[in-house]
Amino acid sequence: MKANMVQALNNALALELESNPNLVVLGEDVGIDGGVFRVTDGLQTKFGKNRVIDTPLAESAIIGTSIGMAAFGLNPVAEVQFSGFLYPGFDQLISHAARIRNRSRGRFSCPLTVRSPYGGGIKAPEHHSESMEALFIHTPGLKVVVPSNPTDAKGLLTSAMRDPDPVVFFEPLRVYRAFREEVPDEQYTIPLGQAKVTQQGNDLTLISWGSMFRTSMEAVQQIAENEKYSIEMIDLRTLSPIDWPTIHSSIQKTGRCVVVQEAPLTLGLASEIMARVMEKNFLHLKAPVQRVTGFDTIMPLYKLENYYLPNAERVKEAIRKAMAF
Amino acid sequence: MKANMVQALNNALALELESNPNLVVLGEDVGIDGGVFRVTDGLQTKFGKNRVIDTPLAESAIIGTSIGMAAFGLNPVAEVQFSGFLYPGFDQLISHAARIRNRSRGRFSCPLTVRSPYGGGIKAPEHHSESMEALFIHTPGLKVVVPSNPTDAKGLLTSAMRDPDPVVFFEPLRVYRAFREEVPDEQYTIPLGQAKVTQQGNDLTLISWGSMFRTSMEAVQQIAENEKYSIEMIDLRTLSPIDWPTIHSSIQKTGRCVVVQEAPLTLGLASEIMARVMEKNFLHLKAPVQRVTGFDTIMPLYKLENYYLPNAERVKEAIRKAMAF
Amino acid sequence: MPLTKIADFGVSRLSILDENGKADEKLLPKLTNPQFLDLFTWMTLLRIFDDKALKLQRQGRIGTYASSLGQEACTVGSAFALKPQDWTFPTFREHGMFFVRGTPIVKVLQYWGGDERGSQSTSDVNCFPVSIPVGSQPLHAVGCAMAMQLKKKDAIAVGYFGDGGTSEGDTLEAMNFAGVFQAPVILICQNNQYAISEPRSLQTRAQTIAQKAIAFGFEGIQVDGNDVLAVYKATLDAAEKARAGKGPTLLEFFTYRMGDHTTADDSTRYRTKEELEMWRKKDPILRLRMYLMAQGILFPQMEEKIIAECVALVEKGVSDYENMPAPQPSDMFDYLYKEMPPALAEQKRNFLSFLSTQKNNAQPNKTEGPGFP
Amino acid sequence: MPLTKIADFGVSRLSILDENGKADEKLLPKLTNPQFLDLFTWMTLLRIFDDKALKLQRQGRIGTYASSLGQEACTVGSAFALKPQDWTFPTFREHGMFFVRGTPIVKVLQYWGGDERGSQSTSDVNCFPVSIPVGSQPLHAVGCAMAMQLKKKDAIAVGYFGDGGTSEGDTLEAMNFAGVFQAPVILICQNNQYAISEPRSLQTRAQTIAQKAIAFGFEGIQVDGNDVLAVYKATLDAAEKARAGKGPTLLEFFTYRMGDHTTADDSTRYRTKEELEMWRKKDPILRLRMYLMAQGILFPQMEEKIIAECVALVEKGVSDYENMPAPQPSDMFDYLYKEMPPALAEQKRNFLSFLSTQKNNAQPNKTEGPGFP
Ligand SMILES: Cc1ncc(C[n+]2csc(CCOP(=O)(O)OP(=O)(O)O)c2C)c(N)n1
Ligand SMILES: Cc1ncc(C[n+]2csc(CCOP(=O)(O)OP(=O)(O)O)c2C)c(N)n1
Ligand SMILES: [Mg+2]
Ligand SMILES: [Mg+2]
Repeated sequence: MKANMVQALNNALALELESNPNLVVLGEDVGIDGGVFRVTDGLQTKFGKNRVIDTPLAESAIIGTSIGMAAFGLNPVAEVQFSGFLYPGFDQLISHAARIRNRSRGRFSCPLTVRSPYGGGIKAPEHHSESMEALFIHTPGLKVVVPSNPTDAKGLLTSAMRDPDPVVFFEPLRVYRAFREEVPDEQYTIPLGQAKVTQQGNDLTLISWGSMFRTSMEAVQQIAENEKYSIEMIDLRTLSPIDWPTIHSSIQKTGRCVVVQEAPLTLGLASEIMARVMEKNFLHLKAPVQRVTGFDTIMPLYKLENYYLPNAERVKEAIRKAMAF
Repeated sequence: MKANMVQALNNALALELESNPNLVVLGEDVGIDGGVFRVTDGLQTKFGKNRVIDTPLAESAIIGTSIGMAAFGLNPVAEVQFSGFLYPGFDQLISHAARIRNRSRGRFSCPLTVRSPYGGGIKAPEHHSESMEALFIHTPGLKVVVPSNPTDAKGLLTSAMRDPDPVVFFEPLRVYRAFREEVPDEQYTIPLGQAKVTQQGNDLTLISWGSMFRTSMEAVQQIAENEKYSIEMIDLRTLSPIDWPTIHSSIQKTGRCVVVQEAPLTLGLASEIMARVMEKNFLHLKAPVQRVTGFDTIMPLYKLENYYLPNAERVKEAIRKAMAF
Repeated sequence: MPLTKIADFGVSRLSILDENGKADEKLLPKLTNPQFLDLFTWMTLLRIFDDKALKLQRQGRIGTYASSLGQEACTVGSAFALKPQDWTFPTFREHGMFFVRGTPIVKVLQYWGGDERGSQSTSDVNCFPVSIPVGSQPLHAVGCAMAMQLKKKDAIAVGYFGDGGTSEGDTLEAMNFAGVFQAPVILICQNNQYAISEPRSLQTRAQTIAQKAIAFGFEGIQVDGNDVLAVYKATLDAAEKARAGKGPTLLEFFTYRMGDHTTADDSTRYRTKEELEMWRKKDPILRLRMYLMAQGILFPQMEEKIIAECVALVEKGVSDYENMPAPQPSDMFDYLYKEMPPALAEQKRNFLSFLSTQKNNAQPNKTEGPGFP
Repeated sequence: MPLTKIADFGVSRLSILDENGKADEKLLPKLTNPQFLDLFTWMTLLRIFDDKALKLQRQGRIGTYASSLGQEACTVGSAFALKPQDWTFPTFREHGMFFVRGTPIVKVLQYWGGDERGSQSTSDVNCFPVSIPVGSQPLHAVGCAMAMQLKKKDAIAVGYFGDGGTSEGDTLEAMNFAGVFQAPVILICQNNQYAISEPRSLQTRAQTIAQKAIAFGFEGIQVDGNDVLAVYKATLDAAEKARAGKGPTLLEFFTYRMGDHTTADDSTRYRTKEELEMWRKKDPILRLRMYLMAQGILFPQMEEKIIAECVALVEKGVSDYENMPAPQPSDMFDYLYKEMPPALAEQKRNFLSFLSTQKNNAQPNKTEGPGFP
């Protein structure tokens, strides 16, 4: 089928609701409204109010009750309406979802997926556009996934829903309806923890995820017109756990690296990539790893958001800097 | 006076309550009980229930009402009983304390200090021992401070209480009563954002903060017995904003660096230090920066906590590795 | 001592003007004729503004917008009962409150136009800025009220939230703190029957929102939220009580959101025409209009004049908004801290110098359309 | 339609055994003599355990410990009313519940001895593990109850919390979800009058905790928490109601924490001897003992035997605990994910190989003494 990311996610949910009787979808407006971005459109009509549950407006309770459900035989897929609204549920995620397996020495577990639209670029009001994935990557016990296209979105969400541990699944808002592509009709999974090398290259490794993958692609296409760099592109897809072997072996080949993230600079995921690259590939590095990031400031209201977000120009500048070093 | 860190902090609070009529202390058990670690001991008796306020057991409300107070002329100093209990108040910190100045284009501000005991090493039960400072360092709009000794604790807390912006002030549990030292009687401040070079050296820069500063000291003392490395020690003290010039100029001199943190490895502050060092001092580096950290796992209950915490042996190993590279 | 009743509670509802504009004379608040007309004028202005804002959004001149159509009495009546020194803490549906308290229309448009300067408001208007996380705002009102109490100021605080907002732990914690500290605060729930698509019945099993105050040991009252006189009186009474040191009040304004949740919403997905029609009859402006006409306070010519003035004010606001110079990229950095940390200043410098190398400082990203639920 | 009463609510208190051990016969639950004796035995065991645990803590053989002295009726009576398939969600003061439901003493000691394996409990005992963040646990109970409901299981969930816990937003959100989904759950507040140093009056202005249920549209009852028969009956009734699909109940067990908050606390700082003396007279064990003696169900010789058996059980638990091999450093890594991610496996490998270079795998840090509030 031809599908944008919203449709691909909807399809993944529908197929999994069909095949796993223990799967329940819950959240604010996920029922008759189909979610404010329509990712759960039509699911309640098809699967009923016991499977697709409109909850009161309380993120901590959505995640907290999901933990209870997950420990007792269900596979909850909780929607948090924007990633900025994960914070009220932060304690439940950190102190419980991420810990119950460890706390109970494996007796209980939390096969929970928390879906949340994230990132900027759609003129949303405040608290709807930031990219705070680092908070969850830093938290032991969680997994974190960010797809960059409809096909990956479907396969990764299916894996997340089947994962025995809690997964925070971020859906880049800017990609939701940005394009459609051919997505397989049947159910399939894309394993968590595996990055995708979407383009081979020898001069430089370009790492990104989510909407920044598209921005990076744009930069690479533009730069290819004049400069003849051979760039290896990695779409990280899973941010926790990270596919380090793919990153390291690429850098061992290229010796140069640029990381692009929408998140603030300080302690965004790029920092960890730079740290590990230094640890493992110090002698392979021909230039310091460059990063293109949001700023250490609040994601602005929409009149300025396109200044905040990394764009192809900034990525190209970083590539040139790495190449020129 | 001779004081341990608890006493030095108590003294800082008492002096500031005395000199600033707008300062209020609030939190769970801060009143007659003097706080569960006695940091606020005696303050309610001396300054009354309007200045030292026992609140209901609700961290989000403690921080949320503090924001209201701070915007309207008070300087609240909120105590959160252990840093693991900051999570229920996370949304108020991230979405409001850190943002109100920016959101209102400077019309409102949040001169709030959130004090919280943090870190391991005192056999506390779960959720009482982790070191999650990275979450707050990553959040734009907050400042983060961790003192390593009574004298700094007093001066830094006084600065934090006078800072026009929200400060998360972490008090390393393990240092609270670990030792006493001569602390000046009078009020004084130590500026936020300034690291302290506690020992000059030429071979290696050793960066740490809080209780890990003492662990690092121990390692340096032990290693000095046989190996004649000249180690420059930096006690970071403020983790946001960081004193980059001090770090960079030290590394430009030494070319080698070890960072020691109690926090989990992935996206702990060491990652950011490594990233910036790579960006600014790539050509000065004689070896990859080494880090000694907690693990990417939950801080264990107390029978295993000393395995989790970095110790002098692990720090020495990292120093040797950096020197041997 | 077997099963013994140990406590009793009740919840009341205040209503003054009925749907036909007939007033309960005993409860009628003491207002002068100009004041009655003010209430009418503010509600009219708000409705005209709302209508205009929806058009601006459709034309792409502002972003996602949250209309308060049908709820005019709630924000206008409550703000009208306050003193200038009082402080109000809005969510995102209290434009009426902003106007009544003196905020220029241009500021409200700026906010919805994605320009941070709209949130600065004006320094003589005692409103906290709009913020979006549902349920998080009432705590600020309670904190402000505690500050007023501690500093012995003759000011109270008012925190607004929606029916959906009552499900958030923060709102409930705010009620609890208000009760414990007997803070001079009014907690106002605009119960407009919906939180986006979810009807009130999905938020809570309680029959009323007002009864939530019982859990925290203070008074809660349900008020006909489409009756501006009841809203005004309930707020005034609660404000007097707070000012007298007698603690907080929870006011449930029972009303209805006549429009979509925001311009990003389509309410036909989840509610019926019949329901809308039923509520249309309870229109708060119509109701006051009937009363004022019957009393001879308002008459058609005067109404026309009021409407024309309101239209002109709104048009002025729109042109002020559109003539406003664009916000500067450097604004992103300048208001985070009182003193900018050096490393942030470096980020700013680098970015501005990068921008200066770009054609016309262009923002090369395309933004892909509004999406605010 | 002026100010109209639109809703009425009441709160009741259940009490069966008075302070002199006299029972209200009409309310007396139907229990066999062995069951009466079981209640007595469990409470006795719990008290002996508590006493022992305090000693172990002082000797440094376990860490900080939270005693439940004085609250024995609450956890024993409520757990006794449940079926094995039901699920319980404790805070950190429900040792009695763990024992009654079948948890070996050694497990409870392991937890307080800083050994994660204590939280694993045993696989046939339906208890969630202890966890410390106040107020965060009731949501798990509600989620479990929703799962039971959706999966049409004949099981209910019970969530415990303290009077302090009622101030946390999470507890209140749990109540709200319980009401909205009519979840088969019992929310039990052990109102022991203190949250560390803060008396109940600082937590909430509400006269009772029970009335908090009114905010969420279901029933709340206050129960004499030092009366094990009232606790048992209230729990049994609420459980039957939940099982019948009639929704949640909030039970406020009105009791008193006779000991310090934990071994890290000194309660003489904040409360009077007189208060303690007053509550000592309401001792839950004494009260049941008087009743059972008067009924001829218990007599001195039998009591001695029960005590001796409890002492032996506790001693056995202690020796099991002390003979338990130490947890392994590798345990830190092994239970985080079902499948260990490669980078974590690398951390583990590196650490274990580092340890193997150390003398006797020593933990070279000193731990600087307990500090659990
Ligand atoms: C914490 C949080 N969760 C979710 C949202 C998304 N959201 C915006 S408005 C809204 C509904 C609010 O309903 P209500 O409180 O009744 O206010 P109303 O919109 O009816 O004025 C939701 C779910 C949000 N802004 N904040
Ligand atoms: C979220 C959170 N904040 C603070 C604490 C520290 N703390 C541990 S127990 C306690 C008091 C709890 O009081 P209550 O709920 O009445 O239970 P009790 O101890 O009386 O059984 C506090 C403040 C905590 N564990 N969790
Ligand atoms: Mg609403
Ligand atoms: Mg208590």
